[in-house]
Amino acid sequence: GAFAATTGTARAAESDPLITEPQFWAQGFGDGVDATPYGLPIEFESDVIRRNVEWLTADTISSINFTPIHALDGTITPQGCAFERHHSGAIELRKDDYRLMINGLVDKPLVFTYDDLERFPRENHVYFCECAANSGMEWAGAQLNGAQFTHGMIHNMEYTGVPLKTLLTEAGLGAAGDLAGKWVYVEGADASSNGRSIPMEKALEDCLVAFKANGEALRKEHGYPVRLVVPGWEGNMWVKWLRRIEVMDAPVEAREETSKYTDTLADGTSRKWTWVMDAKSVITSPSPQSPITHGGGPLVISGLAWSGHGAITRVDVSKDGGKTWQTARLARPGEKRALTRFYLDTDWDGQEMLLQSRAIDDTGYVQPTKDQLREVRGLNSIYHNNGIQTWLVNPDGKAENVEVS
Amino acid sequence: GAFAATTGTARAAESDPLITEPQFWAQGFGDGVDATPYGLPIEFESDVIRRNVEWLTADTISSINFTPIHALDGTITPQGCAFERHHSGAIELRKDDYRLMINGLVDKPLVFTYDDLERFPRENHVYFCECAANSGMEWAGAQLNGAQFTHGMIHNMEYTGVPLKTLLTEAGLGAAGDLAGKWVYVEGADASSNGRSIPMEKALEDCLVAFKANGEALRKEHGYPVRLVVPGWEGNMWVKWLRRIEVMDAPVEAREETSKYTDTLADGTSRKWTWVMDAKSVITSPSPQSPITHGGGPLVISGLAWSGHGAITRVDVSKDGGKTWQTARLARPGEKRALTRFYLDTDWDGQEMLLQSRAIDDTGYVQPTKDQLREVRGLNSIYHNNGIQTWLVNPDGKAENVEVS
Amino acid sequence: GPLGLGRPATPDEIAAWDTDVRPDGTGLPDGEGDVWTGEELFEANCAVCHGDFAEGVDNWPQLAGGFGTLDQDDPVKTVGSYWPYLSTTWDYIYRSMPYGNAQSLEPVDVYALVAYILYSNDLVDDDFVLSRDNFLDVEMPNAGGFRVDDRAETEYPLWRGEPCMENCKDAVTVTMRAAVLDVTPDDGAE
Amino acid sequence: GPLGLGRPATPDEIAAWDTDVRPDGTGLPDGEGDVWTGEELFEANCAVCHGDFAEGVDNWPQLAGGFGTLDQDDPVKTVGSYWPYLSTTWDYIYRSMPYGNAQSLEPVDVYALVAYILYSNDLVDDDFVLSRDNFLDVEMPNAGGFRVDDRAETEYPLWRGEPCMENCKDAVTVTMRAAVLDVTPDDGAE
Ligand code: HEC
Ligand code: HEC
Ligand SMILES: [Ca+2]
Ligand SMILES: [Ca+2]
Ligand SMILES: [Ca+2]
Ligand SMILES: [Ca+2]
Ligand SMILES: [Ca+2]
Ligand SMILES: [Ca+2]
Ligand SMILES: [Co+2]
Ligand SMILES: [Co+2]
Repeated sequence: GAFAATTGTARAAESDPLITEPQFWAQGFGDGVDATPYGLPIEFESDVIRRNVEWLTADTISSINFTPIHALDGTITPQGCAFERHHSGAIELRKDDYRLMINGLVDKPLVFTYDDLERFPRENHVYFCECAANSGMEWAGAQLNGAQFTHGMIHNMEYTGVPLKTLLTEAGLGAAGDLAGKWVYVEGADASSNGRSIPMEKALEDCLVAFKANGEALRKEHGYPVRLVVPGWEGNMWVKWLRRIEVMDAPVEAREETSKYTDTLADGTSRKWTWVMDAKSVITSPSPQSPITHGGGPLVISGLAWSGHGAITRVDVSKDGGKTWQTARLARPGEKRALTRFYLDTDWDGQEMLLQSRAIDDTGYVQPTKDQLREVRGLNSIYHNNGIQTWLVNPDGKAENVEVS
Repeated sequence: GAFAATTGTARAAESDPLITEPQFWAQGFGDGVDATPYGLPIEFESDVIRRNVEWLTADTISSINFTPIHALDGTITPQGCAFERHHSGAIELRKDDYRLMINGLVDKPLVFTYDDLERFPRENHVYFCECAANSGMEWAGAQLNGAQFTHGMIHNMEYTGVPLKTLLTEAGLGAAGDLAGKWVYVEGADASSNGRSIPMEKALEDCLVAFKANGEALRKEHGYPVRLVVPGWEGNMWVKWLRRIEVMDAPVEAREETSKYTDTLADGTSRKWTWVMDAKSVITSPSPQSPITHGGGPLVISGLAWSGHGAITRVDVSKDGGKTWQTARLARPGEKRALTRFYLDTDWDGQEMLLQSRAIDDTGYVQPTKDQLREVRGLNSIYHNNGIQTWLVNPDGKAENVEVS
Repeated sequence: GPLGLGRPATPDEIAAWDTDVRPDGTGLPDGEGDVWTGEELFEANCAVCHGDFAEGVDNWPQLAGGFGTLDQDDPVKTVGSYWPYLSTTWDYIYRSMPYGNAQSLEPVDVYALVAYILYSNDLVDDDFVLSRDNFLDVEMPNAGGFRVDDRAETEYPLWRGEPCMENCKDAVTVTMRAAVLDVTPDDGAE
Repeated sequence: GPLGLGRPATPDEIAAWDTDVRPDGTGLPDGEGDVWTGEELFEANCAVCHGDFAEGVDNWPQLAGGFGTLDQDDPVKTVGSYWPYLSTTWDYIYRSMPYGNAQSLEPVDVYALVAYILYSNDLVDDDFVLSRDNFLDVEMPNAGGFRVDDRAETEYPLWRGEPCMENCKDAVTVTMRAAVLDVTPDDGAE
């Protein structure tokens, strides 16, 4: 596993043959520039992949997999390992076969081809996309042993696309009259057709009809050729293979916004329209899949923080399960509705640690503990578990997903 | 080719069967979440790949390929299609086999394992990396017919790594005495071992010993597991598979800084130590590989601008070969030594255009014309051709690499 | 529009894609379907996953029952026990089911299937015939069970405020461990 | 160091990797090599690419000749015509050649090969023996041909200043077209 492969061995006082003896890679040829017209990660990184959890769903077609966040750094998520959530599998839809309809309360119902979309003024933005069910398996307590599984339903990409507002304006919103209380319903071209209702205010604020991510075309599994980007709001609303946009005077209350993506409280009543992803963070390393292999001494604690409300302004880290906290270093100032990387450069005494991180955003929201959330919501909410995560790090450097008092 | 594949066909007044008839992707299953643990672009994007130009080099081992910038948007370059330049091929070097030596005028010569590097405080930065030979085939005139070939020796990634300064400080710079006039020599672990000398001032300013790019491990072809990042300076200095750093009181004047990467002027004398990449820009679409397929009307002109001196503050676009200019829209404010995406949202009258772009950076440097450069340097400089590029766009939307009076 | 891009959608095109059905019945097409027709259709097309009585097979969704469980551990959320609007069932089946051959049912089939699922949930009698006319008469038991997101009132004030940095707790003990549960895929964890 | 990371490099390790040779001869190891030994080595290990007389084969680098071409069209840049320091030849051959089996030559081989390449360039006689002692005596013809980057003085002032936006030229004509040349790989362009 990754453990063995990253363990250095050059501690000896005698000379290291890797240095004193000529190595074949320092003498012979490597691959030429025609070897990989489109490249993949090197074979030694073959464990840095999306993983699914078989017992979570009845099959892999309507299912989820997880970004290997424990092995990533920085903030951009490569498309190749960015988590997937499908309700009827990732479909193959050619640009030539792509059509986007805008209808409903618009002046002129329109159909766009893919090429049409590329003729509208474009924008570029980096946003995180988090599934509302991220960490959902942890409501009843520590369950999955790895940041990939507890927090990996998230990715962060630079999108290029056309503001939804621009397309709505092209169809004309005059017919909608007073825009207060109006809705935009969006649905996909796949067989699940995953429809969601979005309040007009959000649709006009920052939603993006995106066709590129991290510079290149969206991947098949992320909605090629066109997906909706709904910054800061739950991933289910980021409709993939976007095929229709309808302006309405009420929400559809589709299956994905009634049966699913509603949050049941302890008394059996449920919250609906819980769209925003509250501020959250997780330490990605050390973590169960990314143990400390070097013993005591200098240690970089690294993690991610994000908020659907705005920018991360501060992240605190605790090594003792929340008794005391230190403010971590943000790699770059938090950006609105995008992942922020934090680091705590510390000196490990080799003793047990109970690692936690706590995100704070520019609305003053402080990431709560899991118990604080449970106090309000009970154990059955499924979605929106943004409670503080704890990793128990043993003196041998191994880490485990635990909960603390 | 990409041309046919992106041409929309839904202009007819009658109903489109792609909408009125159920399509198989709207009924059956797509791929499940176990299909691609690490994904690749969809098959329809198979032309968005690195390409090499066979006649440029004797073989593909010491050679170059080109980023398909004509097909990308935004600013991040996916690693999979980011250009490669090797002098002895892309080697396979395990993290376990990786060693980094710091020696020379340091207090204590040190050897680091890969794991050691991950224990130093890290930084994240987005930087462009441009080969000094980018556009080098165009000195004598318009030659290669595509932005990928004329300007594709560039990529732009979010790097995670340890400042070179931190590692030098760990070895101790006391022994170097006065740091003015001191140099840092860096070399790689591959068979070419590509050594370059970097002035101490730059080494301490912003050089990064990087191990991740765009969130994940560097790809083999970009120096896995560790490369040097020398922001704003020519790509040849960004030593891959970095194995040794020596502090010196003079430059090595190695082959890559004497025989190569020196710029010969018309009188036969040459410039050396031409490290900074001056401000430059190119329109990526429309361009020869990315023609206009939709006829007259709304047209997005899209391109990239960058400067090794600092941030791009403005880009102008001309449609008439430089007679008149309009200031383009920057997708996001220019970042220091990183690619900036610009757009000109325009209305095409369907007539011939001579498209040009002109970058301006925060030092006030204005990208010159090719003729202005030739006036100073002649035709034999090979490197650092940052002259203004012209695309001739015909009424049929096809574009060609040309030069104008 | 301002840029003149796109082309007008034809009525046929809109009819083909604009199939959403809303809580007030907007979008329901003509037609009707009875419980027994629904049962036959369900057995043929749905029961392999959802069970003959919509009780669910293995890990596939259960569509009936679960009444009274919403405030219990592991609530059973079905069309009967949880879904607030009947329109959602109609809309979802018409657009997404049967799984593997979606968007293949006729409106009359969907009326019948919805009638059968209501019957499986003891919400209608076996002679029930569903149509646009009586659609809103069906009472959904959990219709009143939802409230609009109130985190801004019920939670945010609680979490805001200067967070504690020192002496935040007296003691910390581990109360639960994922390793004990051992449900993590093996390749993923060390 | 401040963090105590890494371990001391041993003298053997430094010796193994610290092989760079600088213009003043710093880094040159013991040993010597003569032109005729060099010729034999060159024929056996180098000539297949660089030619028997270092004149280059096909697209592989030419190492000799090219004198007087630096101010001509397509200058021929060789060790003789272009390289300012002899140290670079030593350093590069020792670290990077022969291509495909680099870092395999002994210092004495490199002395001999460099002597032969100098001879091929008519820079030394056929009885020449290269060693650390006479290394700096070899005069490299283009040693004075380089100046440090002067763009800041010779170019930047020219390009700076408010750029022209209107009526910047009277007429524009196309002076050169890539399609005429037709050297672009086919797959890449439409
Ligand atoms: C091959 C298995 C399969 C068949 C056959 C099938 N379904 Fe489903 N059904 C599913 C799956 C899987 C889901 C959940 C899909 C998802 O979550 O994306 C589902 C969901 C549903 C739901 C929503 C359940 C909920 O709680 O949200 C309804 C209602 C439904 N199916 C009805 C039907 C009907 C009616 C038929 C037949 C016409 C049918 N299904 C055929 C597998 C099947
Ligand atoms: C299989 C082909 C091959 C063989 C054999 C070979 N070389 Fe080379 N040589 C090359 C290539 C290719 C380059 C340029 C490499 C690059 O640019 O990265 C080169 C570059 C050089 C250069 C620098 C040329 C310049 O203008 O920068 C020298 C000097 C040289 N070789 C000497 C030698 C000697 C001495 C030997 C034998 C000991 C040798 N070569 C064997 C292919 C070869
Ligand atoms: Ca291999
Ligand atoms: Ca296929
Ligand atoms: Ca509708
Ligand atoms: Ca309860
Ligand atoms: Ca040295
Ligand atoms: Ca001349
Ligand atoms: Co929600
Ligand atoms: Co240069």
